[in-house]
Amino acid sequence: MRRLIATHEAGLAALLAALLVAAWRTDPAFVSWRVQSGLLPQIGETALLAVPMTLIVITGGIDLSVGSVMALASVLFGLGFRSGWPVEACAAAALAAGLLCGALNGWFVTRFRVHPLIVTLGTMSAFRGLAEGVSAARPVSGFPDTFLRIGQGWTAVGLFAALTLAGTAVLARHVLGRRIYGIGLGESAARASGWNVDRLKASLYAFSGLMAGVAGVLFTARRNTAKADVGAGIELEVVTAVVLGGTSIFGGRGTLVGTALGLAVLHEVRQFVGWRWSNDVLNLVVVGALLIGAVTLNGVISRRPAGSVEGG
Amino acid sequence: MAELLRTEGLGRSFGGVRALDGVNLDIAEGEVHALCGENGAGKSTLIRILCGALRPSAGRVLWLGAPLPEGVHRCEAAGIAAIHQEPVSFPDLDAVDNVFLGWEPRRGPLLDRRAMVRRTREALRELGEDLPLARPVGELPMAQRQMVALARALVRECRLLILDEPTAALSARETDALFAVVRRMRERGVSVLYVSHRLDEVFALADRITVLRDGRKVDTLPARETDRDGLIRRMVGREVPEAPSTETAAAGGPVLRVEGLSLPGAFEGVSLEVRSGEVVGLAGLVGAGRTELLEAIYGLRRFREGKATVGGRALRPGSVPSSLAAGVALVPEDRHRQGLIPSWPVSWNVSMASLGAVSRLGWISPGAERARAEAMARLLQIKCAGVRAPASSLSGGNQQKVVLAKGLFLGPRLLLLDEPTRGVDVGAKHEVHQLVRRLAAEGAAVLAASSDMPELLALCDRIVALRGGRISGELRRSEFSEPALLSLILPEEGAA
Amino acid sequence: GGPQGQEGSPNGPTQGEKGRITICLLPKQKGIPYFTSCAEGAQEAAKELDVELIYDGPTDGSPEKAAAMVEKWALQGVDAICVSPNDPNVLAPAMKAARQKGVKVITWDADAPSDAREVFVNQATAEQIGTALVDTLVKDMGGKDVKGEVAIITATATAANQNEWIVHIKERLKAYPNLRLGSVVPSNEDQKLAFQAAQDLIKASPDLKGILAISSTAFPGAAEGIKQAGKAGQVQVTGLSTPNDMRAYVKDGTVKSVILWNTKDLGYLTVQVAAQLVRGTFKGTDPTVKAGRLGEKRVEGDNVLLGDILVFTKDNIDQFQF
Amino acid sequence: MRLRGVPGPALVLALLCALATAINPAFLSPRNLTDLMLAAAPTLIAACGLMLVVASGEIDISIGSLLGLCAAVAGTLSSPDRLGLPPSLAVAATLALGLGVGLLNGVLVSLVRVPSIIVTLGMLSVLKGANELLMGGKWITRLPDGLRAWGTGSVLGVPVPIAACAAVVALTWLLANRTAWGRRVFAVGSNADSARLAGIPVGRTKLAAFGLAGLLVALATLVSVPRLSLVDSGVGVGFELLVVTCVVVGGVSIRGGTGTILGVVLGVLLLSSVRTVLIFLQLGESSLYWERAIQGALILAAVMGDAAGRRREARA
Ligand SMILES: Nc1ncnc2c1ncn2[C@@H]1O[C@H](COP(=O)(O)OP(=O)(O)OP(=O)(O)O)[C@@H](O)[C@H]1O
Ligand SMILES: Nc1ncnc2c1ncn2[C@@H]1O[C@H](COP(=O)(O)OP(=O)(O)OP(=O)(O)O)[C@@H](O)[C@H]1O
Ligand SMILES: [Mg+2]
Ligand SMILES: [Mg+2]
Repeated sequence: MRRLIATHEAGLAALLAALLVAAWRTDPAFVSWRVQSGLLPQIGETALLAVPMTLIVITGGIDLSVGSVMALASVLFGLGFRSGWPVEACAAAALAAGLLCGALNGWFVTRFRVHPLIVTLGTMSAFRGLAEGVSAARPVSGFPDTFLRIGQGWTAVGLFAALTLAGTAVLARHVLGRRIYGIGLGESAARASGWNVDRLKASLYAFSGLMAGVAGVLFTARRNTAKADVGAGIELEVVTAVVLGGTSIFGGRGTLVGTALGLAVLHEVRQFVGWRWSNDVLNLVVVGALLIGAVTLNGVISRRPAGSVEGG
Repeated sequence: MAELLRTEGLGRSFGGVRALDGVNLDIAEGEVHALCGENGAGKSTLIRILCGALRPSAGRVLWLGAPLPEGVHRCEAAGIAAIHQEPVSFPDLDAVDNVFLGWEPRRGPLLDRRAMVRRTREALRELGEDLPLARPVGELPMAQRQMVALARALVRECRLLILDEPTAALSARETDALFAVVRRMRERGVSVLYVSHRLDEVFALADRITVLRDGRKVDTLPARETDRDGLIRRMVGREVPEAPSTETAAAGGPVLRVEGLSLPGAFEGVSLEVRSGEVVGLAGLVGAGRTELLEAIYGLRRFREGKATVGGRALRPGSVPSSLAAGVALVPEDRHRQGLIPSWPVSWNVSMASLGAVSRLGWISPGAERARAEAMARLLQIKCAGVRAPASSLSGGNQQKVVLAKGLFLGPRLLLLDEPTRGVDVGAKHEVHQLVRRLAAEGAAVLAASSDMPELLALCDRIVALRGGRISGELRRSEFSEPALLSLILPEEGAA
Repeated sequence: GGPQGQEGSPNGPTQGEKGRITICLLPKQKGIPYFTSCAEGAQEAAKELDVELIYDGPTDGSPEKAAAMVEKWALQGVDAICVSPNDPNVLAPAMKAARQKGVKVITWDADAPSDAREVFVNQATAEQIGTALVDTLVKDMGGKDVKGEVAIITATATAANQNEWIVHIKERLKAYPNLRLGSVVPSNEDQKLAFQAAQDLIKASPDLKGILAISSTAFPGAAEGIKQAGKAGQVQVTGLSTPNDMRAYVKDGTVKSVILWNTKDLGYLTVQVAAQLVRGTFKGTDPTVKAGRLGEKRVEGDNVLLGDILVFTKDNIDQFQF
Repeated sequence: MRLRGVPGPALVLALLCALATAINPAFLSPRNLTDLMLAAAPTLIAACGLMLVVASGEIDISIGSLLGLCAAVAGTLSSPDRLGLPPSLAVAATLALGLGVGLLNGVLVSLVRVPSIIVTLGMLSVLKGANELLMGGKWITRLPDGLRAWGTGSVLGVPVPIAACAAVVALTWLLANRTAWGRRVFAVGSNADSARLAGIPVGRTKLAAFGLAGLLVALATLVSVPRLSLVDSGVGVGFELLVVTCVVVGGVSIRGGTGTILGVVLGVLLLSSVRTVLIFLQLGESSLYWERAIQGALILAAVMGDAAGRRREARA
């Protein structure tokens, strides 16, 4: 099992390398530090959200509400700013809101035992609607430069790197990691082993909400605007990166290193297609085909033994 | 008698493991042929080949003299019906669908639903079972699910019925009904291939017995020509003492005290006590509420009324952590859902319930984990390709031992056992019993539910019987006898 | 395809021949006829001026993706970027950054803060549009004296442009005290929802006399809704759309007027202005700009003015093919 | 358990309708009810197909883009401004396209063994790209009458979309409950390993479910898009989320194995009447900003109500 995961990650790394070499052959400017570092912040929020999403997907769940939580956090930040709060207070309010939304997801999932896909499909509408409602869909901007600077640079990417390192250690060696995998593979067995499954799951959703709050604030800083349509559709992008990184959508399998590679491949492919062909339509096709292709190839290479449970 | 089926040099390996090796077997028309062997001997593998679910890597199967067609469907059409060790079961579908899926009777393009219901009801009646046909079978207790699976084989016109440990989840009454059915089928000329670790069943039913050991056939012999000891000798290759000579340790202070515990729909006003050093059995028919009582004590279910204390600490209803903290461990009934994570290594499974013992500040030490798992595997004689092999690659009985190891790992104060030796072979069963006794001798309290009456009688110091969710009586060791126990667990009118 | 400019061609902009300038034209949303017809005009100008034109934008109208494209073009070192910002606040930082890299940045179709661009190629202000919408609807409904309710079907609740128009629509409605603004319903850029919303609005309020369908998907949807409800002539609808997309409804009488400007000319003018800014033949401060076949165009402050808002009716619609 | 997905949505739907009728009696007018059904018909047709896919333990989220592509193909083939082929040909091509894409999804899922959420997530994006390329930045503004009849015509006095929807619902019920294949779909979703042991061809069963789902999306296109005369490239965006939401609110277990047509019908009716109800409540301008919040709250209420009810039932 271990070996299969490693195969997937090695495959992704090879794909990434091949891609960069091909890009360098056609247009060396693209692989230059100047361009790459200029483009990197664009994947920041997605990367940040991919960390909790990986953990949640490993437990067999999913959180589709992250984009909407981002919007709500962003809007609350903006409203606070408009009513004259200091930036720190606005940020605290936004993060608290994110945490609260995540906790609410966790509560619904564990208290009612409803599948997270359904819960977060509902809260995806509800949170975004809340953001639209409280802001009356009006954007707020004109934030101080000191705040905007947080968003321009590397905050999100740096935070992602730190979380990935810590998370990888936890998944590999810590009791929490063991439990995250175990819940994804057999929730009943996990419960019967005395694990507090509900508390761990609820914490992961809360963590996801918190990160969505952080992403909402960072996005607000990067784009100098707080509004209710922030993060629309980002949940699909995050899920794409996570499954591209080899995390099993049925739970129980996946790593954060894989997710990081998945994010890198997604980002570079998209940027390179945009760079070379300037065609957003082409990007749709390429990214979709990449997702199917990479996972298909992985499936063919690491063919599961016939008769094994497919999950679902 | 004419020959129905014969295998020639049948072999099958999984990776490096030789599960079957050059097995020659023949089954005659209208005989009950028993297949015996230790856990992992290759019985289930042989059966899966015979019903087309698995391809042999060597040898061939002849059906009425011609090669057996490939695929489950064709084998079924040829007249082979099988109940697997993990029986075919669609938990979300009702009993009728479960019985007929895969070979549904039709009227035109549509299902003949009326015929399906009628024939399901008939088959279940023949098995002496009356269960709600419209309920999803996942909501039924294990034993009833097993009966549905049996019905699935019965309603079919088959010439060979294969039963892989059909009674492992059944209690006395269902077992009797099943035997009656098997005998009736034999009279009709149907052959039966029967796998069981309960040797008394084998002698009660079988005409001939084939013994497998380590994937090879040891012998095929008429049941009349051997006895229990002879059979065991062939299976194990050594002598196994009859019943464990349990020297009842002096019971200490009470560990578990349950007062007036109730869970509506499962059990009512249950009060009992288990002392340190004592092994208490929990007897009852299917649905008597044994599993639910154990799960309630463990915290998997929230009891409504009453009180349960372990070592003086009151257990919080519905809280596993609170029970764990009090030193309770459970070996659950449904090993695939609750007991194991099949794709995980044996070592990870063994340490699942006690990660604290192999970690510091939450960081797991792989070395310590493996070492302790290896010690457990040796202790319980778990047959596996090392503790890093996934649990799913073990035979059914060995998987059960892994579940036991998991429960024993921490040395609990109170050990709750639910069908502890389901699918475990005689030799290993003896080991398990001794282990449980040793644990008790070291001061633990044990509460064990089992449908295997001889097991309860051999293992326990005291047996509490449940009938319809209420305690119907209690037997001390001096009062132990099968009739006495039966009269406590069977419905009152039937006990006469 | 022809009007799409250089998009899809394997010649990346950085491979452009030396001396030939590269202009990027960013619509709010790629793939909708309004911007496609702008791009046709832009392509015409690009050919005349021998510049390389890149026409690309987000297919879903997301301003974040648009900002990412501006950032990318700035890194590629193109000569000029013409932006139609779907959300000026989101695009402004990227546009400013591009200007700092020496790229000429102008806005067209919709404006951004003045420090984010050199000039704005202005077809009409939000106020002009809001006023024209209300005035035209009132005229179509039968004049000032008509009493009743007016509803709005907009794009999405968060659409920046539409929200600004709604402010001016409300402002202008004050001039007609007999009219009351009823519901404002989003159509989420889905024609079917606009269709359904129009029908629901008609049934829910017997007093409804007019609908302003202020997005290019909402307008035909609402028109079809009115038509199928059998209310053509009783409930009026107007909005902004290209003549091609609304011709059928204008001809069958469901819609009396369609409001727009000449989109081809808008694209043409934008590329003219951008190219001349790069070549230095036009400074943002000049009072006029020579714009090829359009002749001299007035510059007011830093706004290059296209001209008047057009109202297409049964009588004139066939003169416009875009 | 049997009534999973029915009580919650039914209750919320009844409350909504009562509220709308109390404030504005026109809500219950036959005309409005017909319009409601017309609006719900395409969603319900697609939801029937998706229900079977989900019951088989898989998911299909490519249906939004598939709807868009089907619309583009039907329009491109039949519009007098484009190819101008006979409408019947366009109809056949559209149905073939839907079936083909569905089968392609099915092959990737059941033969190549890629998880369906990934296949269809990728397909969502690929088909959307294909749609944009086919449309070429311009909309199709004229559809021939032969095609429009699918949306606006009627058979025996019943509008075509409603008739088609009723037929699909009835057939799906029959298929799901009274045919061997239908029961096998549920069996495969309930326990794929057991299904293999029972000799059920798991892959082929799923493949057929995907094919049927694709075909029904094409049918949904045919009865929805020609109701309007214009095909734009935004057709179908977000449709997949709507249909998935309807199906899960209607109690079809996302893990496979369970689901009832009645629940799905109620889920679709609930989700597709929310907007209309909000408009009838005449909340004025503010409803614009709160609409989505109310929708989300209603979805949660329906699902949680259902879950709470199920727990109470399980306890009893
Ligand atoms: N899918 C598999 N992969 C690897 N090894 C397997 C697999 N299935 C069976 N085996 C191995 O084959 C051997 C025989 O297993 P089998 O299940 O036939 O035993 P059994 O006689 O039925 O035992 P039990 O009484 O415990 O059910 C065991 O050693 C088991 O580990
Ligand atoms: N006749 C019956 N019909 C339907 N459900 C039943 C019936 N009897 C019991 N049940 C339910 O089946 C479940 C199983 O009961 P439980 O497992 O506690 O019994 P048990 O005594 O442990 O039997 P076993 O362990 O032998 O299966 C309970 O939820 C009970 O409500
Ligand atoms: Mg076996
Ligand atoms: Mg039990």
